[in-house]
Amino acid sequence: MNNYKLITKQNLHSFFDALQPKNTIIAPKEINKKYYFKPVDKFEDIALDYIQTVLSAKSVLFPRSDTLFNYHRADGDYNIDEPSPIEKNTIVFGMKPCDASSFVYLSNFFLKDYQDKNIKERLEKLYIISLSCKEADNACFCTSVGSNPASTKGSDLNLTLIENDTYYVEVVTEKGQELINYSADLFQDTKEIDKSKYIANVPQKFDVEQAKQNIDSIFESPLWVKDSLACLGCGICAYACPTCTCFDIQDIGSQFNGSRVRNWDSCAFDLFTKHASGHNPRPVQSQRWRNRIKHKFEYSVENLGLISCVGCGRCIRSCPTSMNIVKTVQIFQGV
Amino acid sequence: MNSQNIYLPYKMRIEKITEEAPMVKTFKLAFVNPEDESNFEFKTGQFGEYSVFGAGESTFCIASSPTHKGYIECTFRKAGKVTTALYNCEEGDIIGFRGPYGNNFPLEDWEGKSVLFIAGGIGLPPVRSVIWNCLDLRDKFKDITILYGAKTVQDLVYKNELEEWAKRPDVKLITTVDPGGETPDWKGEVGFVPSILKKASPKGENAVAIVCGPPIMIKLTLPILLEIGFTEESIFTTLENRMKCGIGQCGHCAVGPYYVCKDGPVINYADLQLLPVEY
Amino acid sequence: MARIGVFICHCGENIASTVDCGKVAEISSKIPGVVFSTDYKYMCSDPGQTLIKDAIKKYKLTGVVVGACSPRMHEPTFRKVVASEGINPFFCEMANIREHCSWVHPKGEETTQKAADTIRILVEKVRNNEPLYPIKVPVTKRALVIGGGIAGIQASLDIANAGNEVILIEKEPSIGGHMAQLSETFPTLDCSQCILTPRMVEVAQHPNITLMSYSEVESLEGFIGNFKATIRKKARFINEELCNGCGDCTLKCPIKKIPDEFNAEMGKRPAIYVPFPQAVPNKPVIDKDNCTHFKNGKCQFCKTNCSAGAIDFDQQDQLITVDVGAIVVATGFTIKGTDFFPEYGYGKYKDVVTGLQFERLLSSSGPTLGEVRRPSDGKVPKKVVFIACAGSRDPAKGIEYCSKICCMYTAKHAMLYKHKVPDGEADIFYMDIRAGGKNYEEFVRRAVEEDDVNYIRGRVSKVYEKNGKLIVRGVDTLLNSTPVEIEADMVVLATASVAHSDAESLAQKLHISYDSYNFFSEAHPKLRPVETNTAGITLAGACQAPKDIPESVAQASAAASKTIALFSQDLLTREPIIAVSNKSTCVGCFLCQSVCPYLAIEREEIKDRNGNIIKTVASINSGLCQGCGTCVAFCRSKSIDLQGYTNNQVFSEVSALFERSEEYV
Amino acid sequence: MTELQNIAKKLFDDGSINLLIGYSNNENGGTSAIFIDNSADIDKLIYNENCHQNLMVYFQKPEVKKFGKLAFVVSLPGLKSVLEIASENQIKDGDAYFIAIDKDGNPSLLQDFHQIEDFITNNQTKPPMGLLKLMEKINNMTREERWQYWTDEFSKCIKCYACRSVCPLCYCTQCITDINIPQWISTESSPIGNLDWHIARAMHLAGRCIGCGECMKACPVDIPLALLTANLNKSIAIHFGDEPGMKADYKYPLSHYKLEDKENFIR
Repeated sequence: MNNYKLITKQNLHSFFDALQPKNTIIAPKEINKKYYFKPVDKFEDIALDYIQTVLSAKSVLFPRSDTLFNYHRADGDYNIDEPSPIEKNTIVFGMKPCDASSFVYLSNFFLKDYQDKNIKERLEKLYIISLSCKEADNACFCTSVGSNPASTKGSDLNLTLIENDTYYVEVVTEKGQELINYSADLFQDTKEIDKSKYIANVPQKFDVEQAKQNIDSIFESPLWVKDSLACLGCGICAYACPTCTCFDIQDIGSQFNGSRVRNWDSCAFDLFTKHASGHNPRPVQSQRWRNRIKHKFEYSVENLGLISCVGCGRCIRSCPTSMNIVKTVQIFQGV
Repeated sequence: MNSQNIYLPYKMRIEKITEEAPMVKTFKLAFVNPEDESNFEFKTGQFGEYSVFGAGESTFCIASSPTHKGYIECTFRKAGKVTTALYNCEEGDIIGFRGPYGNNFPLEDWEGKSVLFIAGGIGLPPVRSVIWNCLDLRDKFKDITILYGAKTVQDLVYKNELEEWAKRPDVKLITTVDPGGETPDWKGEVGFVPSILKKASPKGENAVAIVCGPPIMIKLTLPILLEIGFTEESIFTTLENRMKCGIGQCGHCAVGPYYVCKDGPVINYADLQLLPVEY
Repeated sequence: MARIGVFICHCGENIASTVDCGKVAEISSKIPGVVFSTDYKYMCSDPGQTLIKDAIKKYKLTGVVVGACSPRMHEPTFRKVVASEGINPFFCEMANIREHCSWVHPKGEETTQKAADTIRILVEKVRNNEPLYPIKVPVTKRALVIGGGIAGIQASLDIANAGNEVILIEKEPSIGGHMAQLSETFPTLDCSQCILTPRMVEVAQHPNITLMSYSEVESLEGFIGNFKATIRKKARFINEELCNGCGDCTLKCPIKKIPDEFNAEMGKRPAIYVPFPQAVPNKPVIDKDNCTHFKNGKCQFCKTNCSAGAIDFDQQDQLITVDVGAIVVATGFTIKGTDFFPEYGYGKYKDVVTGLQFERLLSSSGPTLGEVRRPSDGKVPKKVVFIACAGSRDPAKGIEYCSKICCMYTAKHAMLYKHKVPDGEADIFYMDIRAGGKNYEEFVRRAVEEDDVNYIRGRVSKVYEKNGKLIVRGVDTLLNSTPVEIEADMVVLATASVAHSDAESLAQKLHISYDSYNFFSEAHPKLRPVETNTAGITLAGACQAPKDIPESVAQASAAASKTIALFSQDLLTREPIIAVSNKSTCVGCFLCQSVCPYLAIEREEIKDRNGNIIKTVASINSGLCQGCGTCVAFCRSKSIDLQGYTNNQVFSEVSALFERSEEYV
Repeated sequence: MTELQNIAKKLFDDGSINLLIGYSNNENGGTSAIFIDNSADIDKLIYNENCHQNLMVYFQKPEVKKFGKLAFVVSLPGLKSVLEIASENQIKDGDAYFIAIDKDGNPSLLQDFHQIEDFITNNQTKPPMGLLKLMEKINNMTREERWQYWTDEFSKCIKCYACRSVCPLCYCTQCITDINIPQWISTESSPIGNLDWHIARAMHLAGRCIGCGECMKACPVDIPLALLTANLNKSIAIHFGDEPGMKADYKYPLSHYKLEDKENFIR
């Protein structure tokens, strides 16, 4: 249903002002030269020229700690209440195309067999305005996983800065049109434009089909150990990743009052698979690193038909020991 | 709200607590809300998430048979935070349960065959559900043999039921304890499960075997089963990876692309060999 | 399955007058897991105990919480009750709702609520308790007695007479202690040496006693029943085997003017000496610091004159390690030194002396052979002023306690002086007269009434010299605080009794606690007055606090009886409240080892099947561990737990406290 | 071949080591750890001012330990962590070789703790000015301001535990966060749950932290974690006059009693 529009930077400001009162707007914000998604209420607070945020925007759908229900003990019985549904719509403003595409994966994953209520409610009220990349860095590799810096996949609206402080707007979905309708007169109709000259050049670093095949075939290899010696098993890569979905379920509170909460977890943690008996199916870090890589490129394809990596490069940028998923894939491509 | 919160547990009242062995208890659980009970259905081999409010959830199988309506039973060993909290529960307390999850034993496929159950220690509870299911549909199966072993006499679970099965003419029950675990009045076998199996050597033709117990027992039992005529497809076990959600999302139980909670826990030996060794 | 019974004791009116016991029982009945709850007037009484036993049977209880007094008193009582019904005694907990509630709070709802909360957290603990079993350790039936004064002598003899081996060590060359220095003893005025020396000889001759004089404790490790003590036997430069005690060496020594410690420096001694004629062992010792041989290597008079050939200048200190099962600490006391009384002129005026020095002047074995002569000119003093509480009971001097023996010995001194110098005058400045012992008050009265000793109630502010006389300036508080000045020929100070200067380091070596005055601390001031907090170590005599002879002897016998009782068992039963380490999670940082006050943490190597060391972990010696829990607090990986007070048990108590639901109000 | 590479080569050639952990340039223009198990890869070994990671963290990693004899390229903070873990019985003299890099970037081979102690004494540096300034700023705050400051900082935490993973002194095989009987540290990332963790972390490092700053560099949300431990170290130094990472037989001040310790607060 793509239709194409233009909006000036000034009008974008007005568009924001039109959206802001009725919606919760999450946008990248600069804090000490790093970028984080934060709720914003002023257009000026939004960072429009950034390469990547430290953490992805997945938490708008799948928060770090998500309350599943609250319980309260009374007369030996328990009352169970579900958290009240969110009222406002949430708009993520200025997310990068790679992140936007992660929402395609996330919604597929969480709604495939069992409809996760929390996620479904949030998804229904979620609007994504993505911003094509003017710049990229060494860690970016969206083009290697079937995407590009101006992809509209997963977006409701996509903005690409063209010339004269003007944004080329692609209305990708009905939801996108809904947003336009807040203040349609700020937009000007146009024809389809070739965005390629306005966007960053992200060189392709590996062939994803080839990579998948290589990774598929190798389970036992000394390369897994060699490649992961530096990995310390912290959870940054999974926590920063827009498509990592592993979680833990815990009760917070006492036997009288409390909540059952879903917390992020990471398959890099050594206790992730450990049984109560003490047996651990993945006792060493190389096995956990292998699981992560194979999950991204092999297992999720088998289960959902989708690669669970969008090439945002966050895991590479944030790894304290410079572990590099691209390098790993390249190593196996070279096998 | 059009979608249901899959994490909301059924409230279950603990009707009866049986101390089976040191640190092992069986709970008989009844639904607090009658409509939950009428909506609830499960098949043998499936499991659930049992929870103590304030302590969290823990995964184990439903140890009763679907043919026994109106309640479910579970048997667990006190090990972690949740099982300790469960262990401390009283009759009449309310706990949470969600499920059933996972696949089940393909009982329909076994009709007309002999069934051999092999269990070790706390591996009997999942098998017990199948045993009762088969016994309640006794006519559909040929010979039913149960081989159950534990470290010591004290560690044998379901002692009353073992007596009951021993008395039944249509069941062959062999119980064994590890050398040194016997008491002066112990009348069963003494020895490890694999060697007792070899000694008994039930026929593997037109038969299925269900094996559940500690990994080492399973490892040593399989070659003997193959030796006495069972095929890889006719040997079933149930996997016990760490699980959190029960619905194939949290990632804990993943063995390669396979989710034990969704694609398992019941698996035959042929399929098991296709999985990466991460269970 | 936890089925807990709650029993609330009224303690007569003690608890019931402040706490609504019935209500506490009622609130407790609502706690999950509590199947029976009641209150009763005296739970510790026979009917009270029966009530608990009956409830255990009737309700098939698995745990019991008694809300009553301090567990220090009745925990053993109730644990026995529970055990008699076949429940592990560690499933019985006591909530102290008397000391913690009724005695410290006014009557009211809040106090009742606090009592209910206290019960509730202990119910939570019982739910998390585990069965525990007593620990058995063997006993070495040999005692170490440290200090050979009257207390050490008495304790040694009592223990040895019961058939046990004793090692008695004394840091001075001879046993005897302060009592050997005394002339007569109050209140009977019998000769101190006459009653003491037979005991000293008995020690020397006792087949069960090994006497090690001139020896000190170097270090101690181990635990009750199983101590290992290292003793430094200081070189006395005499071969004790060869020495026959003839004394020739001491006579030939050319150095003769060393102040004599035994005579409180009122007399002189040679560099090789026997402290006093009745010394046990009767073997000399060379004072290395003052001996010419050791100073310049020239003199050998003693050696050449020793017919037994016993002088050995090359002798070295020896370190001897002994295994002992129990230790009696009887190291005694000392008195405050010269620098302590500038205002009394002590050290400045020769005729201002301490009580102990005066004691030597009175003694027939003393430097004046029992005649009272003043140190300055040897004249018989005609007027002697005694000052009691010289230092003691004086917060300004930092000693707030009463030295206890001074009132009595000052009365004795004045009395003996009057006996020896009938025309002399004895004045005593005192604060109070503390004569609370058998026949003590009578003794003081005798001094006043029969021997005409003049008691002046008041403090002395200053002693100074004027025209060759000592002027004692004080006040008489019984005469409207009239200032008084007395001209005296001699002044005797009843100086404060204090702990030895090395008491602190000895306490640290022995791992026993001590108070702010460095006196050793007893385990309980009333109920365990001879034990220390370290099991197997008892106290006797003035090392614990100032004491007179009868008290020291009584305590010595008490310490001996504790030791004998300990030795009457072949195996010791200990409460299992000890730390245990989790060897699978321990990473072996040994922080626990550095903080353990009982040296109970050992290193254990974990090896694989081929004998290669995988890691070294902390392992706790169940005999040494006293269950203090310090290691638990320090362990970062939480690999140590204190049995009976595990992290989880304490945590569950604290959590229970914070989650008071409206159900429990 | 650089001097560093020469030293490394010699260690391989004479069979002293099976694995050398050092730095190399990475794909993204930075440096990262390199694990060299044969002398052929030695030409990748580099050292420059960008090589900050404290490689001693790998000493406890099971898959690294498996190699056998190890050598580490270490600068001052790394060497301090060697002594600190030595004082905590995690490494013994002779367990590994250390190629120490001095202030000017020159390498030298240190073989025993004594040499390391001397090296550290001769190569002392001051903590970075930025850290000192921030510490001063925070110490000048009122209690309330300080509380607010740290509450704000901790609220950013996502509990990825990278601060723990990169710390060479966080070597417990069972971290306090991994224990749930009792649940010491609440599992969720919430203001209170985060505070639980950071207080436990800081206290577990008090008087032990050797100030490499890895925790702070690893933190994806830029919590100035090193400040907490630096300030705790400072307090301990004021009261007990000791500094971690200077001696292999360091007596941890909070667990060792010394006669000169102030104890007026006890009596």
